[in-house]
Amino acid sequence: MSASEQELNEFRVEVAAWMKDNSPADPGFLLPQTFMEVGDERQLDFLRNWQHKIWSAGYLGMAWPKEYGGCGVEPIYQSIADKEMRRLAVPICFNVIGLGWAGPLINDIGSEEQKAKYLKGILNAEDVWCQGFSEPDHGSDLGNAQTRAVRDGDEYVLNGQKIWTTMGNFAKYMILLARTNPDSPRKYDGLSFFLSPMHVSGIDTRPIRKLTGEFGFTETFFTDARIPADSIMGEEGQGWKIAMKTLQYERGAEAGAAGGQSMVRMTVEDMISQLDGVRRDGAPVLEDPVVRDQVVEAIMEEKALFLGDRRARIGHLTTDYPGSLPLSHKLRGTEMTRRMRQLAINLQGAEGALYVGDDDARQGGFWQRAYLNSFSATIGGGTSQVQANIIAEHVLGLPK
Amino acid sequence: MSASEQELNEFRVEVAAWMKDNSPADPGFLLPQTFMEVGDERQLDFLRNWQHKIWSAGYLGMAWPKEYGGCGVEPIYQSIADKEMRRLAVPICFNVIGLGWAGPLINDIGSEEQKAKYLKGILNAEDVWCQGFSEPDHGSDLGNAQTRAVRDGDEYVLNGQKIWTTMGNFAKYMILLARTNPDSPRKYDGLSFFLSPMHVSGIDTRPIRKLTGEFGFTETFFTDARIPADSIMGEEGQGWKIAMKTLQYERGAEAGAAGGQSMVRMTVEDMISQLDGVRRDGAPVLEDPVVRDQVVEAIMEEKALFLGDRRARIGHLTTDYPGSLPLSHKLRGTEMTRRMRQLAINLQGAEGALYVGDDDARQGGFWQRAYLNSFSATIGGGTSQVQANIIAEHVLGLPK
Amino acid sequence: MSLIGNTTLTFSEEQAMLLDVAREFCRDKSPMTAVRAQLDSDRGFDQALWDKMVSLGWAGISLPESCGGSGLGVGALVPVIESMGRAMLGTPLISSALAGQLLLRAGDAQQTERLLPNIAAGVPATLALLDNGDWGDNGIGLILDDKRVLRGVKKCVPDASVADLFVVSVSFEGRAALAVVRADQLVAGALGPNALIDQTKRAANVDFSGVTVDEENIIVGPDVAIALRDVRLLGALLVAAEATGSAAACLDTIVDYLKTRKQFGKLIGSYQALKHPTVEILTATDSARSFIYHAATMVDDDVLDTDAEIACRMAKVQACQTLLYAGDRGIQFHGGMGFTYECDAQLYIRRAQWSQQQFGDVQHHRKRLAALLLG
Amino acid sequence: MSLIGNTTLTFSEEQAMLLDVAREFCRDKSPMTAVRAQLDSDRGFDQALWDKMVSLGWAGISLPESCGGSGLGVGALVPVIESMGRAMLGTPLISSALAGQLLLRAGDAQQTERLLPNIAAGVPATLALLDNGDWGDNGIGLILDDKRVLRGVKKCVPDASVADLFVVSVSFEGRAALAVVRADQLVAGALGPNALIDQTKRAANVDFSGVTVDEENIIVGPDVAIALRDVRLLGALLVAAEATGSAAACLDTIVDYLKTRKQFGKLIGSYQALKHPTVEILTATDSARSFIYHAATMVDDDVLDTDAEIACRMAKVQACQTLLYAGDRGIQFHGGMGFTYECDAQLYIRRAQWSQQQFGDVQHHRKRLAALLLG
Repeated sequence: MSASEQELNEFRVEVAAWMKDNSPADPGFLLPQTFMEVGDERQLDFLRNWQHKIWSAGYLGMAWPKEYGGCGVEPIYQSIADKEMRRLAVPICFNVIGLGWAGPLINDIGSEEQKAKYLKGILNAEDVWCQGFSEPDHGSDLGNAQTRAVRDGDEYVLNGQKIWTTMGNFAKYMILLARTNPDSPRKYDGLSFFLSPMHVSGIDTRPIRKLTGEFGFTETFFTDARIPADSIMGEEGQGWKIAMKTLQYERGAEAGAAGGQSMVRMTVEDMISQLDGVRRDGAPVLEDPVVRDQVVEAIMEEKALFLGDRRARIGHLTTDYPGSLPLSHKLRGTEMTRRMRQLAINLQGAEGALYVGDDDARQGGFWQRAYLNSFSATIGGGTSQVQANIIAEHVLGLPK
Repeated sequence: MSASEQELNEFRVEVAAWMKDNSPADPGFLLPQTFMEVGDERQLDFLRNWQHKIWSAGYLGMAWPKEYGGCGVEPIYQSIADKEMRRLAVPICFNVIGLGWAGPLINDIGSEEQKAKYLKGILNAEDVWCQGFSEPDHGSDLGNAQTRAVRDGDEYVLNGQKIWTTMGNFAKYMILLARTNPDSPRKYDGLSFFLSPMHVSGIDTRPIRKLTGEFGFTETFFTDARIPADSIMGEEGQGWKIAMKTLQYERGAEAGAAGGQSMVRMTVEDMISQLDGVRRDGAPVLEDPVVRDQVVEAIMEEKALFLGDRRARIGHLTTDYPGSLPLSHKLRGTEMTRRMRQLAINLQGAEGALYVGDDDARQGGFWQRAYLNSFSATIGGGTSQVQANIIAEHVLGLPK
Repeated sequence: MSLIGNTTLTFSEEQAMLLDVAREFCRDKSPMTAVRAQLDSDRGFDQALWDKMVSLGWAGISLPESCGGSGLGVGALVPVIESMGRAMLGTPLISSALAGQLLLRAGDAQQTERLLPNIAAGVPATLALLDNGDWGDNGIGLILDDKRVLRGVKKCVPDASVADLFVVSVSFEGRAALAVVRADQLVAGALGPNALIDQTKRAANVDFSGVTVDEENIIVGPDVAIALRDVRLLGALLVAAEATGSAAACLDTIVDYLKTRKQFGKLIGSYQALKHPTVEILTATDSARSFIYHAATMVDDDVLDTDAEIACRMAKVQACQTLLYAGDRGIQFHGGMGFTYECDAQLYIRRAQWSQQQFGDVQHHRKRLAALLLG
Repeated sequence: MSLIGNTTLTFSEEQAMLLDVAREFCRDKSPMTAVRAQLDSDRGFDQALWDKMVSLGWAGISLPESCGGSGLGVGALVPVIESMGRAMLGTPLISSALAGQLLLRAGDAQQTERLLPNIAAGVPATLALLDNGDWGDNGIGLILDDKRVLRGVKKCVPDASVADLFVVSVSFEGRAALAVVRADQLVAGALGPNALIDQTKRAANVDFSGVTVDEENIIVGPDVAIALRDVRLLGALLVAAEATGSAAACLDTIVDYLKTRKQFGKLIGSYQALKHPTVEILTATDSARSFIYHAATMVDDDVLDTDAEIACRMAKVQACQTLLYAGDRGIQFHGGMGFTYECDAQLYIRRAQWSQQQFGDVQHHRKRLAALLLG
């Protein structure tokens, strides 16, 4: 029996009220814009507390089973809570790999033991999760992962190297894509998927400094590291399929994710708001006709993406090149974001040259940092160039 | 002994005066914007008369030897005459393949017989020349030309097909790239270069209608066509080298071309002039700030090209990626032209939807036609995409 | 999210049916050979085909049932016009529908009941709005004097040579008014056909001088200015719908060529230099479709509200930009073939110039969007 | 061709020599390791290196021989600054040279003869022009009162912490004037160092309040406004020269990576998706170089004429656009590596933001170019 419109509305009001009352004050130090820049213990503790608080209030993992820390209600509730968190621009729920990737996967195909072991810790932020997919020499080419996992009795022995491990230095567990069979004729078939512990001898991490100057990622080195054999998800050789499955959950609570916001809200409206008080030729910058033209373009780009999501649900309006809208969403969204954030700085006038740490910097250098961070999305998860190939080949049917 | 500044200035004044006195009146029918759209006999006769008149006055082929119809003076005189023709926007000198490609080549490496036979007819416009390089299946891939030329006694027998033959239906001669050795290990080494007569049994042409609606090109079909063996330039197998050589002459009188303007002047200044009287929101279109911004961009693009030509002559300022400026000139010039002409139409308001033949069309639809024609340059002579490859590989040294 | 604003996008069963029928109809009845056969014709379309379209009810889709229409509203026309744009099928449907809308929105009951049934029945009508090349000029140059006689010329009146009825914006006693003129009222030589860059379209300059307008055919009052504004927005939307269809067809044409043409020994579709811009055309076309169906959702028979105005203008901007880009790349990517009249790419690039200049170009609408969105 | 206008571009033997020397010097003395070693330093440059530059005469290149300079004019600085930009070498050279130009153009003989020799001898100077973030605001907020006391703050004064001399735009008796302030006149805490996105640069907000300006260090008169305008144009030119060098270096960095990094079994430089935008960076950088050396040709010690103004503005527009594009693509094309602080691409993208915002951004100059070119 689904919730009535009225019930949902009441819930929305309740969440909003709770968020307003409980959203933490500015801690006086730099907070991450995304889960990819938790650089120190202070930030980690702050975000851990905040996620725990949201979970305790019952606004995280709402659609997950009660016995594993969830609330067992319809996903629509979580979607509403997510939207309110987004709207009210509260701090992020940082344990994203757990909440949006590992957790849903365990929920979907994990054993009872696995569910009991992992799910609650993901939600209450006790167990930080990280992801080990990318490798240094195969950035856009996940299927080519070379990190080896060799079965030895009750254990797998890991050797190799991962990169772009978010919070690798804080994480207790990693979802890991490793090669169990180097001789398989199709490279994808040689991969397996693990829920690997991180606090194991032979697993070492080294923080990577981002172009923003902050930390948040690590490299992860495996040197004869031994993990229990039952860390594997599914069977040997199913790694690629399972890894692809985890990507589905990103789409929100309806798709199985626990919920929470993984990044600070930065809409085109926020971009425009930050220009309050910026002047050009002695007048508000938004009165300049050329600036207005650029801003309208940015608004339309964002609106087109929203409208595309709506249209994607209408079967009759998606018969040309089916799959086009969902498959191009990442490319469009991330490139739009990059352009919009670059515009944000360009329009700031002389203050555009300031950075995080300057009192005069607009919103503490928020947009400067955001622009530099935007490349994590146009590069990570398949560069925009690779995305365009995928769309060309899979949607338009163009030759490889 | 070179001419003094004063002599050259006097000459400039003399040419300008002559052009003003002798430039023909608007004939009342559509005149070609370039030599690539001489579509009917009326246009041909008009342009033939005009070129003959310029030549008779001594302003064409000025640097070519006197005995072959030239004036035997320094090329700087021809450059001055060319600039004046361009500045005064007189009609074009249409016999471009003769004046700018075949003629200089014959001057350079032709025998005395060839010079005596061909050069004067090129200058006085009696002999129209065309070019047979492109083939239907290898648009951007000249080196792969498949038209066969087989030596048979005193003749070569031609079989195959060429496309994009300018004025093929009017031409008496063709510069032809044909394959004499299909078995040569390097495809380029199998090609030879001919000065082929066109009025020969087995050579047939079919006019191609351009996207503008006009004619000017033909397809050329060779069916056991026999041409004299001494039509060959150089030796068998030197075709590619000679063809590449002809491209050098395009750079003007100093490089060996006979002179004359091959296309109607269309600078960004002309583009702006055509907007006289166009209004947007009740005011002159050039008062609109966004339009102004776009026009400034167009002006800068054109100016950058001019400045690049200047800088290219300064050794010290061309040590990074040598060859960059000359090798990218075609790509930059043709793409700039295309964008500028598209802008020309966009700024016309409702009249931008009119075309050649409409009394209300701005300058008789000049810019509409010019925009559509601009693709001949972004496609012909190596598409912009191929040009970009060439620059990437030859200038930047990027892998193929 | 107030700047992004309304993002409603719904699609009714009627619209779905119309889309299916129209796409099939256009594909079957208007293949490229048929389109090309009309390029040099006087009328620009085949009368028998128009009659079939009328018999399908298309001329009356957006008119009220009381006037012989289907009462589905102008949003229901969008899938039909998009389908026609896809087939490059030129007919007076857009002109007639907009003339109908203008009458519906500005006329009184007597006028709409008298005039609209003919339009719904397929008698071509058109609207004459342009006094000069400037869509941003709000003045009206055509004068209706106190003897009800017209004086002046309207520019680039679409489908003028086949229209039976002209709905004409006029200046009457210093105010915007509408005059309805029958074709048989025009003096000989009143029509000066335009030579259009888009050869699938027809338009003419129309000299209305000397025509005495029937008293009952004069529409005055405060609704006129609002109706004129709304019909320009609806015009922008329908042109956007058509341009979106044409962009989608242009994309198909490009994709087909990229899959079959070889250069340097490879299918040219495998080169990223062609592949990636083609993806851009796809995503831009996707955006255009989203915008036109959003706008179709937002418009109805009432006065258009701000959300609807924003939607129509955005649709026009996105669709025209997309087609301008697709048409331009369409020529380029066809290489030498693209430079020929024979290649269909030329149809799209020419359509792009036409669409861009109907009811205001991209810049025109973006300027107004800035005012609506940024104050 | 009056719109394209002056296209003079000459390069003197002196410039050629300076270019050779500067490129070699920067390559040898300022490798990336040295640049990186300064990123977190207070001063942002190595004093010993600066001393060497001074001994090469760079601090006085653009100053008259009578003041201890080489009398080569500001155009001769362009190859030096371009070379420094290429090496990402930050020093007070631009600030000092511009402060010198401002004194030279506005000061009287007594003032220039007194102040310029120090600058030529390598004592760092700077200019304080910005009262707020708006380069298009012609008002001056810093007040010099009738007791010669300053009141107010200048924003983002480059190299403020190392400058011995500040040339400050002030409002004096309601008119633009200049005040020359020695570092030792500043009160404690007057400097509020900025955190800049470009870590090779240094700047500070400077509170001049309370400083009493020596009478001989006040510059008034009609030349001040003209000198201020000209020095902003020269500033635009020098920043453009620097940005052009940085863009060229960014291009090199990209090309190197494209030639060595493999993905999907191929060198990534073979993919057109990377190859063609890299060609765009090349041609844009080519244009930027042409514009800066054209502008270098057009400027001299006299009041800048319209051609020179156009040249400086175009140089700024082209160079900044180029570096913004190159820096952005530089990150993207380095993939995951580009996302690290360790990768040099970050230096260029940060420099791009800095350069864009010095002496007016691209839009600022394009707007003024429109006025100059189109009326």
